[in-house]
Amino acid sequence: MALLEVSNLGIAFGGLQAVDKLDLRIEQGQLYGLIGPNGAGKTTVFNMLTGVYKPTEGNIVLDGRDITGLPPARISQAGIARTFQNIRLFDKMSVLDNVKVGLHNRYKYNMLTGILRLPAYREKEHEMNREARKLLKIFELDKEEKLTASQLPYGKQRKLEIARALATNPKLLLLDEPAAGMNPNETAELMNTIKFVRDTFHISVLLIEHDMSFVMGICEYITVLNYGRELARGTGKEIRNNPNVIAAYLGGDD
Amino acid sequence: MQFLSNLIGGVSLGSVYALIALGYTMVYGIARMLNFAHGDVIMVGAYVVFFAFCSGGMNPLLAILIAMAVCTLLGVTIERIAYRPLREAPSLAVLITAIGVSYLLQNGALLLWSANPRAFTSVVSIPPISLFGGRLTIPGNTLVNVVVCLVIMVGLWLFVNRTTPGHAMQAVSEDRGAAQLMGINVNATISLTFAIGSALAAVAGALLCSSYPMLQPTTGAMPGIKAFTAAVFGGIGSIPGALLGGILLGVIENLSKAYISTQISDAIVFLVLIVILLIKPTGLLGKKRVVKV
Amino acid sequence: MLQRIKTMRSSTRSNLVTYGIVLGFYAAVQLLNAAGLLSSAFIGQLVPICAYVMLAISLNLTVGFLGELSLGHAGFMSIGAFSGVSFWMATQGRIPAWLGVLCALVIGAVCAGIFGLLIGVPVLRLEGDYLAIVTLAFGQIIVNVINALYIGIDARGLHISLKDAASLNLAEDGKVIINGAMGITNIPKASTFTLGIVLVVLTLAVVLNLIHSRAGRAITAIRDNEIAAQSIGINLTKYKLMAFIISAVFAGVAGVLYALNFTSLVSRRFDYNTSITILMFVVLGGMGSIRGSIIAAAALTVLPELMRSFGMESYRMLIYAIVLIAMMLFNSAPAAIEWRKKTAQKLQGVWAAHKKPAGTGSGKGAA
Amino acid sequence: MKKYLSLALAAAMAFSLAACGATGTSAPAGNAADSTPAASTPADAAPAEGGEAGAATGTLNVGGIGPLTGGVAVYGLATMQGAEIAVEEINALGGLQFELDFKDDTGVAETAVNAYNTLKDSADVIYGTTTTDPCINVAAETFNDRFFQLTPSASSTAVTEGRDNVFQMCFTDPNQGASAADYVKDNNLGESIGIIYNNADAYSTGLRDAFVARAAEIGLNVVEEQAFPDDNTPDFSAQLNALAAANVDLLFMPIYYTPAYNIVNQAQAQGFAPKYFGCDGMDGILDIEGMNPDLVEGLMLMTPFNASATDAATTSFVEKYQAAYDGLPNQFAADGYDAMWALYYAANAAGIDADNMSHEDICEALIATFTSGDFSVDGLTGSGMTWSAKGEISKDPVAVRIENGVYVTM
Repeated sequence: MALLEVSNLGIAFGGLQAVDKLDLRIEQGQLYGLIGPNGAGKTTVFNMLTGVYKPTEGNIVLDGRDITGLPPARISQAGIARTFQNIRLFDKMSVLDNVKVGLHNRYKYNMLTGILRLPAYREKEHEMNREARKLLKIFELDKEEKLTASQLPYGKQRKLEIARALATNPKLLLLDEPAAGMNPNETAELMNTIKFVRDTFHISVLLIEHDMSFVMGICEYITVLNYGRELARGTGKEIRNNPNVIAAYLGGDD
Repeated sequence: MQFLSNLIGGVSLGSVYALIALGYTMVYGIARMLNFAHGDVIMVGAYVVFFAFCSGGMNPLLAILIAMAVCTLLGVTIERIAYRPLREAPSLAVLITAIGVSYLLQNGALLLWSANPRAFTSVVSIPPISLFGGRLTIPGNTLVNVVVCLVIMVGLWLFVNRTTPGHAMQAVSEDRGAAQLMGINVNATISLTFAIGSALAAVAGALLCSSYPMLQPTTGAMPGIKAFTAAVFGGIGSIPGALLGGILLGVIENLSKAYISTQISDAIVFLVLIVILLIKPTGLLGKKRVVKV
Repeated sequence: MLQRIKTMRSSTRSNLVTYGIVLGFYAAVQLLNAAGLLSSAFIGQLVPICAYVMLAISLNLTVGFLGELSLGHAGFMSIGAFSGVSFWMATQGRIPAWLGVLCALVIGAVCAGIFGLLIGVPVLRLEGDYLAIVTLAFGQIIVNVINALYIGIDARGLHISLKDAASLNLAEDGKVIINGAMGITNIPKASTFTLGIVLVVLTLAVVLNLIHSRAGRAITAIRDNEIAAQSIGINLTKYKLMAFIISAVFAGVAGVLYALNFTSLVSRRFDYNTSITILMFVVLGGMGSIRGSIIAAAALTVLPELMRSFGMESYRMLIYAIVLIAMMLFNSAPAAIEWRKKTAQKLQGVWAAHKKPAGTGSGKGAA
Repeated sequence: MKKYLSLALAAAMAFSLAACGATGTSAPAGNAADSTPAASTPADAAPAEGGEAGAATGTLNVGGIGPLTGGVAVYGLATMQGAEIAVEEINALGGLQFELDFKDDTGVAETAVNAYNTLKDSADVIYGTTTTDPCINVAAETFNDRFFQLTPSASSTAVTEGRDNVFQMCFTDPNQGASAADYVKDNNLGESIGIIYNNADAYSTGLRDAFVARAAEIGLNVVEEQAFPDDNTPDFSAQLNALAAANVDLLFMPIYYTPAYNIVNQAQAQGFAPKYFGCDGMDGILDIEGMNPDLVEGLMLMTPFNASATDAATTSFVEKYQAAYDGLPNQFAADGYDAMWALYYAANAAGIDADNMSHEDICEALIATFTSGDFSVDGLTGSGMTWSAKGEISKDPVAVRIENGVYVTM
């Protein structure tokens, strides 16, 4: 059974059908790409998958469980984590705390335990710190844990966002243009990191990206969106040779 | 008949709130700051009209023009000294400075003009209209207030939507940084906003005290808060919303006084306000702000 | 020990400094008072200062950490004060004073907390200035309703009226507790500076511990980015309500402390002007800075009284206004912040330059 | 128990001290009942008998408290200014000197207590506060610290209740509300009575409660009551509509003159013209700059003070007040003026040695004098004014009607 099964997904804003009759099927451990020209509805798909928008039709099933229309927090708990196109970190919190917030639903103690500083507080905080630092280390952010998130350079902010998403222990990670604003070296490094993350944490990744070499280089399967509808799907090679895609997408670049 | 009479009373009160709210919403909608000193600028305007017209015997229109000039100068000066340095600071910092300015104006007026109340002579000389054989009267002030409100509303709307400085204001209100990049002089635009808002405050002051003649240094405080309420109620930044919010606030206030209780009328007004905001969380005519994710 | 201080987390160290300021203030006041160096005017302000500090800390939780503007904090204070003091009055002479005070504080906290929950519900639907207006409205409702509220007690129990004291129809032995606009009068005072400091430390402990715990991080995350917070599974409703209720609870406790320091209690005392004053403490002290709230609350409470000593009684509030504006500009204007940084660097430079020729420094000071 | 004990103690002290005063000093210049009426009128006393010094000596530090800023500043300033006129006259006499140090309380209890704490290190007696709620709080402090306190205008019984050291210069609310009802009844002023009051104000609700209670006793027909929540409320049209609909022919207004002027102005615009009846807070309505006298023509009020009276004391006071402060004095100012003279006479009667007596001793001595029964003061706001052991004043309210812009005694 696939990890994520999306069928007939659609949403309309006012009269505008932003996404229509979309099917997606992401396997366990798959690196999946969602591409398409600007305004094709990619981020809208992300927003429906994570509960920011309620789909007007269709179903989203994660690991056998229907999560269609659940609020974002519940979807996160169900196992989908994401990053944002325009980075959304907790700017005034420290780098370490950003990740610890991500651990919120994994290491629980109640409010009173925190206020009264009961033994459970120290224990859990200790575990959280250890886990958070482990994640920061993966993204080479461990030296900066005391800085506030807004003090980080752009590339590291993107990484921190991924680290925070991973902290929620997701089954599926959604990355919205993770390589935006990075130079080729950083991009290559990011590709390795994403693969490493997938292998270490045994998760699937769905990503939106404009950098075609990035997508082709990393994604095992790709869906192309245009005007909110599926234009094509297949492996990188298939997509590259698909005449429709060349016409609508690659051709549109001229 | 009594209902109609109470309704007219409500419109009368509401038109005063609306007048203040219109000036308020300019600054509020464009500079995005809660200018708690607006009510006190109104008070200053009323004093100027009092000295020029009520005790100076000047032509009322001329007196109001002078008050507009004084208030414009005052508003722009306040903005320059107290608000502009805080343009990049958190918006609450400006709010607190505005409160400081409000204290300053009130206490300055107290020292300058004493705490003794003054009785304002109405600048309006239109006789009341009598209907149904005298059983229903519409005071001249109410008519003038409503007409002035409509004129200001239409004028502001045209200005903001049809002129270059107006477009600049909208741009500044939407996104200050982007406006700057587009070559708009943000400081000048906000100064202009304050100038217009303060000039309107002078008009509001004259008409407020024409309807309710007691003038004291604290006269502006309560109407200022009510106008803020009206502006939010109507929808932040919406010019027709300020008018509608003001009038409705006045009507609700008067009807609740008339038919529920005068002892807890304030509580009822504010309760209605809360309920309406819960149903329409962005005010009556406010646009829903869409957050792009 | 020193080693421990060095290795502890910076937030912990910062918290210790904050506690140190409060306890140091307490010790200093006790010492100076014993030496007879404090004016009656200052001594009289100690309990109100404690109450305002509590109010500022608790409001900072809503404004500074949750990031929601509240213009009705005095409303919670009012509810705490009236409920707590009503109990205090009704049980006068029936239970020991210490128990009465304790119960009054608890009752004030609980009642304010309940209203925090009531007003917290709209919080979830509204944002920004729309929320601010709802809190302002809430504060005014409380002022207005308590002004019109008459509560009396006699052998048959509690009597409540919204009209006048006569409508309570009290029996001969009954007494009016809340008398409308007159409020509660002849309150036996029970607040002391020591009680105030204990409550301040309690507030401080709860708020600081909360902020540095899982719940506190969730609250701060909501402030910084609501959408991202949701996306990592934080329950907005729960944590917004939590912040609002805790904030209200301590405002209620502060209300009881404040009210038990005066002979009478009137509703008008807790109007929007008081809410705005508390907000002033928070903003001037720096949103999200608990220490700043404490210092600002204490300083701004003492300031208008200090100005009396300049002998210009009628200019007092005018000068207060000017000082307030100047302090805001100095504290928050980016230009002023820049200037302060530069000056500090210059001073450091001067200090380092001064130190070098003296030959005592290690030479690494100038950075 | 404590209350009775302190009262008993005070009474005992009163006797002993009175005895002391009588034997220790020559005849006081003040108003022990036996002094001549001429000497007893303060304003007369000042110029005519400037050389005569009382039995009291030294400089009495009077700590004054009242709102000088904020929404009720106008009343605090009046009580301060009236007192200042009196202090000048008193000091010109050359005997006991007064030093008035007046502090701002902004009309708020907390600030009033702060002001008191600032004053208490230097003051001998406390004068104030102007408004009720701050006064209750300061009274509790002065009672504990044993300062003699005289308020010019805080009129609630809660101010003096259970405190032997606090005295009022103004009528108490119950007393005034009841006499207003009596007056209306006795003179047949109205068939259907309406009331409009400020339900957030202790003074206003106090008067209203007393009026309503008395009205029920004597069979006055109160047909409609309306309230408003704040003196800054500008609009009264709904209230006036309701009162007009109830066919109110006499409107009782236990409120201050500022909202009152708005009310009469609006009533006229709505074509509602009842007879108006106010209390002492209404005094001042004629002094509003720019006011239209036609609006208040026929308005009746009970006031202890009439600025347009032609007696020598009043004209002298009004003249000096106008010269110093630009504006007519109202009853707040007159009560302040009388309060200073009352203090002066009492100090003389008690033979206060202000420089050498502690404030506690001064307090007990003044309490004894004020409640001695043969101490009475003639002033601007009444003649033969005496005080009960509870601290309440006994003076006759005078009802006046406004005719052609001046008060005419009814």
